[in-house]
Amino acid sequence: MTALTVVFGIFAIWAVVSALLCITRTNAMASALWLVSTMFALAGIYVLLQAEFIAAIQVLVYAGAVMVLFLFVIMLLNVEETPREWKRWPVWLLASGLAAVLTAELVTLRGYSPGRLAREISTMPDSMAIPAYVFPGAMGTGPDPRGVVGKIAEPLFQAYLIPFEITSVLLLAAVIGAVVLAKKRL
Amino acid sequence: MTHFVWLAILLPLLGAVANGIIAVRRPDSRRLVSFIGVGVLLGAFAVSLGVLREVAAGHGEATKLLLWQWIPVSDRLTIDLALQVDQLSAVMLMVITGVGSLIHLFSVGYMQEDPGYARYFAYLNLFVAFMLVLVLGASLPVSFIGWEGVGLCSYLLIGFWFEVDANSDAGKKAFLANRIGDFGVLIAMFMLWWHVGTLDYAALAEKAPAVLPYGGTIATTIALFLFLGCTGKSAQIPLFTWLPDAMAGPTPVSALIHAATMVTAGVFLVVRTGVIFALAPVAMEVVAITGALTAFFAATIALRQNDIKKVLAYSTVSQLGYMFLAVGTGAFAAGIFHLVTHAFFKALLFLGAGSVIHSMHHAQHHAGSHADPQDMRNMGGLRKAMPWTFILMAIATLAIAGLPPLSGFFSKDEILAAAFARGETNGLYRVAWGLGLAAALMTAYYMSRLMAMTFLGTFRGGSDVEPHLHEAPAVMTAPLAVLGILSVIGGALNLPSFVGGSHGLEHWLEPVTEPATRLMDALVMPHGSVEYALIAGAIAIAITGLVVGVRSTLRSTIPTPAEAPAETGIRRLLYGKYFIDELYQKLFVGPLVWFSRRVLWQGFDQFLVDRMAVGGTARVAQGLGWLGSRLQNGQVAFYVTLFAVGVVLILRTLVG
Amino acid sequence: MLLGPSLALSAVLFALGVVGVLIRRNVVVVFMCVELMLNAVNLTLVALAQLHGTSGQIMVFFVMTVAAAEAVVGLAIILAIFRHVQTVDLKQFNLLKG
Amino acid sequence: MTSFLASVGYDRWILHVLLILPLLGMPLILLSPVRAARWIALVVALLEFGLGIGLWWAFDASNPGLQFVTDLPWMEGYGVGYRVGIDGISLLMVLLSVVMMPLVVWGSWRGIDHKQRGFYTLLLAMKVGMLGVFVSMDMFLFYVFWELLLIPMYFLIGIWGSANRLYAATKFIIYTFVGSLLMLVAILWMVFQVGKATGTYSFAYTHLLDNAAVLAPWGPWLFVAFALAFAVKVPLFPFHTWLPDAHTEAPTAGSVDLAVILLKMGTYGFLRFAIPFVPAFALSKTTGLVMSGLAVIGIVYAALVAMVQPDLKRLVAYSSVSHLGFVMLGIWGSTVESVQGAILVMVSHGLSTGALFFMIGMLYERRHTRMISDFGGLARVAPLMTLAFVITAFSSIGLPGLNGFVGEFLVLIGSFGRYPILVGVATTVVVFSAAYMLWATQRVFFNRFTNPRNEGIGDLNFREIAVLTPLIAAMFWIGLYPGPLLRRTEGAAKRYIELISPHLPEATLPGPITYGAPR
Repeated sequence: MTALTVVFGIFAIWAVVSALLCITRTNAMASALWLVSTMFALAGIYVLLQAEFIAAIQVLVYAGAVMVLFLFVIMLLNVEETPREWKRWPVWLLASGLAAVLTAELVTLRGYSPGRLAREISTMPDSMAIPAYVFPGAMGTGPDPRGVVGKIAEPLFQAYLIPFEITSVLLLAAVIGAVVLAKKRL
Repeated sequence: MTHFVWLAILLPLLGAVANGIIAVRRPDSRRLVSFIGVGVLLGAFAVSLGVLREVAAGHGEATKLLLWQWIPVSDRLTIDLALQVDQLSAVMLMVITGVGSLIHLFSVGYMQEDPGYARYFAYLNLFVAFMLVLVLGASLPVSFIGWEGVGLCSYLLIGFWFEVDANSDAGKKAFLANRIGDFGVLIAMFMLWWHVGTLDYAALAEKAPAVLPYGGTIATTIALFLFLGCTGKSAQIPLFTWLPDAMAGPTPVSALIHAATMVTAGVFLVVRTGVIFALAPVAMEVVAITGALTAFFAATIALRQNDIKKVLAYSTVSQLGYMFLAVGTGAFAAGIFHLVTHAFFKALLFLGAGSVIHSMHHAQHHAGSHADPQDMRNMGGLRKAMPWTFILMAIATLAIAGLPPLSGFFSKDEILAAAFARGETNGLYRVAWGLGLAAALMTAYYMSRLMAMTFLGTFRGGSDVEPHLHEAPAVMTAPLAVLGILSVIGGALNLPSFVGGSHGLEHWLEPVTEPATRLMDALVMPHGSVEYALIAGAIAIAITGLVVGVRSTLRSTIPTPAEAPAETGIRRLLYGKYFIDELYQKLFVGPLVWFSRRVLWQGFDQFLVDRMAVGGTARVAQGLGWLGSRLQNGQVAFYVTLFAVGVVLILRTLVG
Repeated sequence: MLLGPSLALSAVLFALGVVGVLIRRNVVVVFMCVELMLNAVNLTLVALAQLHGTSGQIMVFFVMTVAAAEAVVGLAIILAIFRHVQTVDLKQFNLLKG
Repeated sequence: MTSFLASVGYDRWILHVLLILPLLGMPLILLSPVRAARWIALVVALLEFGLGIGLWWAFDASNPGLQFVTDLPWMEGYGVGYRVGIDGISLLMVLLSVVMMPLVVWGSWRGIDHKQRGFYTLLLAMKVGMLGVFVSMDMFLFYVFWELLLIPMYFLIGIWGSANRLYAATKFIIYTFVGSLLMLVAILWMVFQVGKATGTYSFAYTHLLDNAAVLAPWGPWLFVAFALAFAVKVPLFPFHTWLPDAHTEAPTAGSVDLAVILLKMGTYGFLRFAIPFVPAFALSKTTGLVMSGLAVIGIVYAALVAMVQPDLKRLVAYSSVSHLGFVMLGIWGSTVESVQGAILVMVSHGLSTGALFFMIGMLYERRHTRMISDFGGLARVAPLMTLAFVITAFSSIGLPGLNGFVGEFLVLIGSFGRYPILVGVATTVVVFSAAYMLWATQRVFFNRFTNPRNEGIGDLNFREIAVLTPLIAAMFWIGLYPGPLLRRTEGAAKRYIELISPHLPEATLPGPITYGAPR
């Protein structure tokens, strides 16, 4: 039980509790804020997992930009609380059942230990082999010599340059799409 | 000349093409058509004469003439388009081109006013070409070209006046009956090839005895299938019903195709493949009995027919029965002998009937009468108007009845004697002989009845018609006269020893028939007192039949068709031809058509496959689609639920 | 190494997201629950990136980009539909029904 | 001729040119004015004919293997190549296609009066597919061409067909697609298994054939998948019910192409693929009995059903089912004779049925009906057409001396040793075929002239004579002198028999004794 684990535990509990509240608050605004809270918790966990850059943009982009968008929309719609926000109990039952099974399964998947994964990857046929840059052999811990941003930037602008560029097209499309959809008349 | 025998085929073929073109381009060039139509036949006849001379001078060996490789399919099956010239084909050549020329000549007069004159000669020439292929073919497939080809021409010529439905029907019926027979020939060919390994006549004669065991099932089956083909082509029981209907064609056609040549092809085929039959005694018995039964039954039907051509048609069926009786007893030469003499006198009878009909038709046309020109009840006393025709037909009648010294006497006597001889060892042949004898009596009766109804007594067709009756033109009577002479002297071909002859035809054909006869028990012909008794009996029967026929016909009053009472009892049965046509219609044709339409087409195809199977599949797909569309209720939540369930299930397999 | 616990946490968060999608009727909230699930997946990727190098983080980067785009378009659609039916109740959103 | 062709390198380019020419013609037609469409199509067809006919001389009959072979890489990573070549069997089919091509275009000269550009474009597209199917020596390429054919045919029926065309077109496409999808699965499976066993993943026909032994364990599945695709196309009883509808509703050109080429693709497929890949299963006693049994049922059944058809075109369609049954019987007869007969039936059925459809089309153009009962006594007003129809009808029912007989005779005599009873049953069709053909001929051309509307029907015109004459001439040629044809297929047939002979069960009858006929 290292300190790391303890901190992780705190963040984990924070995230789960926030998520629970997010899905159970009747008020949409409250839900949204609890979601923001979850995201902050996750950002903390990212830091613990040595993904500092991701943690930063989690806060900036997700918690900041995307969620603000949600809040805007909620306010824009300005709906009263829907008379019956909750679905009937069979739905609850089904949802909980599904969630339980899903959790169980996902947790079991955790059984894919690093060794097992490596073994399975090595026995894959060549045709399914994953290019070398996907696994640059970095199993080591400790700070990366390239720095927090550098270790993301290098692959991002080299191996993943084309996908990266394509995301710009994606974003452009999203912008245009949003304008087209949301405006009453063009 | 033997090497140019293909000319005999080519000439009529060219004639057919030329006349065919004329028929399309300028159907009115009758002179040219007559010239080509008759000319090519005379040319073929000349070739035949040359061939005959050379065969006579030769040493009895067959000449095989390879024209080209027809179906060279593999090392073991190569069918050559080859011709075989030997004694048998020479005889057939002479009959076909000789009688054929006469009938062509007769047709010039008979068909003169028909709008389809050129077309008629095109068909007729084509027929001769095919018939020659049939008899000259060196192997079964080559003969089969002719075999089916003559069927085609027969179809076309029976339905020559196609605008009358009944004529087209008759043509189709003839072709179908022939085709049932062809089925037999085809199967026989398949079996021969697989069991003997060749379809060549000469090779068959050589190999078959070595390969096929005598009396074995295989030989018998092959022979019976071949014989099925013969019953179709030669109108024997059970496939004889087409021949009387075939009289729908022009009368010279009936004379050439349905009396003298094509219908005798069956007899020819049995003789050609005699070896196979000789190896199958059971098949021989079947051939003989079928022949005898056909001879008998057809003769009974002929007793009560009123249509002059129908009488002759049944008479032809009956006479063909005699020929099969002959070949069935192993007396191949006797069969061919009767074939030849029958060609003479039956062609004469038909042509005579043709000129009678021609005359009747013209007279009725002039008088504006619409009575049936072929119905003998409308005739009578024609002897005065048509003396030549009368005399010549009378000769033919005596010949067919078997009065000595006319040709029919010798040939028929030979057959009956052979059947009697076989009867010594095999009772079945005695029965056949008895049937033949009875048929002879009836032949004499119905022929004299025909003559009496047509030429004797007084004219019953109306006084307005009578003055217009006239003798046929010379172009028609001349062929009749030639045939008359041949009918008288035809017996000389094969004179028996008791009149000092030497069985000329029998010896002539020996090289052809020898391989077959060698395999069978020798035929010990009756001689001495038995022989004389048989001859005396035959003559007595013929005279009795003739006298009774004439006298009973003249004594009774003959009602015209309009006022004739309905026939009753056995007469009705005979008049209705035993109702075999109706029986076939009810038993085979009707049910088959019904079955095809209701069960196969509408039942199976349309209902079971289309509606149930194909339609059912479509319905199932539609149903599934409906279920699927129920899932698409538009509720996103519902979709997500399904999605989640799917994820869970997929993960389950990953985890498990 | 926090791989195991991280994956477990991500599983829990993902399941919560699913539950949220299933039980809520407000379309905006449902949409937020989808975002929650995306975050859970991101967590998985980051956790595994620890093991396999930075590619996982790159993936997260892309997921975020896509999520942003998706949120924009999705919300625009919600707006458009809202104008049409004047409600955010998912039950009334049945335009997809054939 | 041969040396001239060799001097221009004919064997190197001919197959490609045949495939490309129609492809070039298609955009040309679409881009040019409507009036020019049929002329372009005709010119392309004539070019194809003029160039393709050289194959007859360039083909080396003494070489039983593939000729004019080209093997270019295409999608190398997947083992797909542009591999083409022909042997004696393909040769005849290719020749039949190029010969029919101008006739089909010219035959539709007047019948198609709307959307001409589309029509002729599709016609050319279909030609590419047809030729492609017969020259492909790569399973992938073959499949592409095979499917390529369906689309134009679908539209030809669906757009230019008669009243019930949509039903027929849909039925056609569903039937054929279901079959061919299974074939795709079989092809992929084959490539995968052969690849696993040999290490070379390739769609090349020769590669697959050489290593067909490894496919034996999946014989039944592969055969069923292939057989379904091909049996639908043949069509083998009981998969035949799409054919009468498709034939009846299709425009003349569609019917002719369908009869002349498309149906042959099925039998060709059996001969080329379905049997050689899995001979042990395909030729086993049971399979053989089932397949030849179905063939014989089809022969007799279709003839009987044809007899009672009120629609002339439907009658001929059923007669096609009957004839193709002979091909199937010949293929399973598995002797050199029967296989050669089967190939010959494929050719001669194309000629006679093609001519029949042309003539029915001519009647339809004049009277806009195909019902037999609407006609009668036409021989008086249209003697030339009657002549042509009667010749063709007799060729169709196998009158010796015309083309139909030779093939059927060879099929029957060749198969008799293996299936004597079945052949016996099949032979009865000589009666039934005569029955339906003659009955129909009689009711259309003979009998009393009952319908006054037929008065102005007119005889064949020059164009129609020109379309029919080559066909009828070919009927006589094949009927009387099929030797040159048989010699060209003999090598391929013998090779095929050698290939399958280790897998043949014992014939029922002892083989014919080799007997040198005296010359």
